[in-house]
Amino acid sequence: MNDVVNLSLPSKPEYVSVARLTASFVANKMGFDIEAIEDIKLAVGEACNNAVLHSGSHDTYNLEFIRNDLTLVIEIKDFGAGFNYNNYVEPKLEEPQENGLGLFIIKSLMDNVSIETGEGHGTKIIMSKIIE
Amino acid sequence: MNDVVNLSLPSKPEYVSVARLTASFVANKMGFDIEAIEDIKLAVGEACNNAVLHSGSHDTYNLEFIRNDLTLVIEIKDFGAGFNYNNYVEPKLEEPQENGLGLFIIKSLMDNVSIETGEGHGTKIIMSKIIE
Amino acid sequence: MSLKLNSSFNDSENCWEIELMGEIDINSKSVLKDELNQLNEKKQADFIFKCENLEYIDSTGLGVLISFYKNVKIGNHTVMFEKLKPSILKIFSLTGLDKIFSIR
Amino acid sequence: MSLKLNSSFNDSENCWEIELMGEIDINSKSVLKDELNQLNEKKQADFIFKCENLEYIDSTGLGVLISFYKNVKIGNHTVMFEKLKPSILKIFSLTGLDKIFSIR
Ligand SMILES: Nc1ncnc2c1ncn2[C@@H]1O[C@H](COP(=O)(O)OP(=O)(O)O)[C@@H](O)[C@H]1O
Ligand SMILES: Nc1ncnc2c1ncn2[C@@H]1O[C@H](COP(=O)(O)OP(=O)(O)O)[C@@H](O)[C@H]1O
Repeated sequence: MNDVVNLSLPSKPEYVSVARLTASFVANKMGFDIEAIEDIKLAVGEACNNAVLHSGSHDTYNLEFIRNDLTLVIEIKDFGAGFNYNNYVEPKLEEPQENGLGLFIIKSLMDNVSIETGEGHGTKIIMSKIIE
Repeated sequence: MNDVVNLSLPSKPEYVSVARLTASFVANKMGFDIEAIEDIKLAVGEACNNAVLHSGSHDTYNLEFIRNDLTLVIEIKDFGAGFNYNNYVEPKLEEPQENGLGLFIIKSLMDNVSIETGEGHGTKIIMSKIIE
Repeated sequence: MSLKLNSSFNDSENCWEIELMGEIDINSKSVLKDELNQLNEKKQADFIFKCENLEYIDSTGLGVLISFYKNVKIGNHTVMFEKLKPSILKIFSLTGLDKIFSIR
Repeated sequence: MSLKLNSSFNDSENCWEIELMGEIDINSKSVLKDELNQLNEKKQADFIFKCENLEYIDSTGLGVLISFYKNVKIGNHTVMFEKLKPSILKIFSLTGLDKIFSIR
């Protein structure tokens, strides 16, 4: 059976590091190398930042870490405003902007990323990484 | 409103340290001093050990950290065998035994401890500590 | 772990030297932002960031650096990063920041 | 953080010296148990635990030490702990272990 760690955090900046610590721990136990652990930590951090900054919900959000033989699947789910993903545009890296790097970083660092969101329906981002 | 952190962990020894890390983090953010943080960490560790070793459940158990102004309340709940708390006897410290120190340590280190358990009904231990 | 900063003005090189230690994230970024704005108001000059003990930076931290860079650029000064850890260098490259900042 | 052990036999003092580093908990206690049993089989002697870098021990770890103590006591040897951190000394006192072990 898969090991599952569930975490629910207040939608506040100061708790995001609990999510990162948990992500590092699980990734480390699974045997990911240091580079991959850093990737996972950052991707989780970015998804949590979005839940805290953009969801518009001041309550809590959830993380689920599913340990699956060679794959780590992580779901981050908030219950906030959601957004229209069709309007999402990738950042132009030649013209650095203060914002808009989060989802790009997540997609670049993880092997598989999917996003379920809709205005008023909250956002769920599912990301996974495979041990090489 | 109170900040609440929820954590659900596989009933396996290797994940207990995630609970301890989370406990340390929350206690530290609340402003407990180093000695109190160590106390809380150990009390949480002992309660998790019991959930893993004695509950007889091989699935998961839950932790809830409730941050309450000057009081940290922590609930650790498993869905296992439970036990008859009326039969519980405190350890005799003059004759050290390999077992039986866990609940004694928890009660010694925390300000308030209550246990809800019954054979076949799982165990919930609620402990709290107040910032001095 | 949170962020620690050590700032000093290097007179001989005429630049600000800032040691970054710990994590720059959604929670600590405003500490960095405030410090940089204060230093830049005190004296406009080049900036050198010493990153040997910088463990983590996320997009909110990069955002602070980018907007600061735009400020400093107006005065025609440079922003330099020293001794970035591999994991952080990777994020600088990924996001194109290695093109706008000097890195050594 | 997990547990690291460094064991060596001190010929001049005729005792085992074991450096304990990290955390002795439900997950790492069997590492300690196996090591102690092996050393004791190799050569019965006094035991000195160097605890400067021991960060954490829980009741399952204390249980290992107590049952080991009973083994060693049979051969009339002593078990000594050096440089315990305050938080760990506190647990030793709380559970009465400071009465059965030598602590310095
Ligand atoms: N969890 C979320 N809830 C609501 N909107 C979101 C969420 N995550 C992302 N978004 C939307 O997608 C945009 C792009 O996100 P991202 O790439 O992470 O960059 P940034 O967070 O810097 O804006 C955000 O500005 C926001 O409008
Ligand atoms: N979560 C639990 N589920 C079932 N039984 C428990 C639980 N916690 C404690 N117990 C019972 O209470 C006893 C005393 O627990 P404790 O004081 O922690 O010492 P130890 O765990 O070393 O036996 C245990 O041996 C067990 O029988």
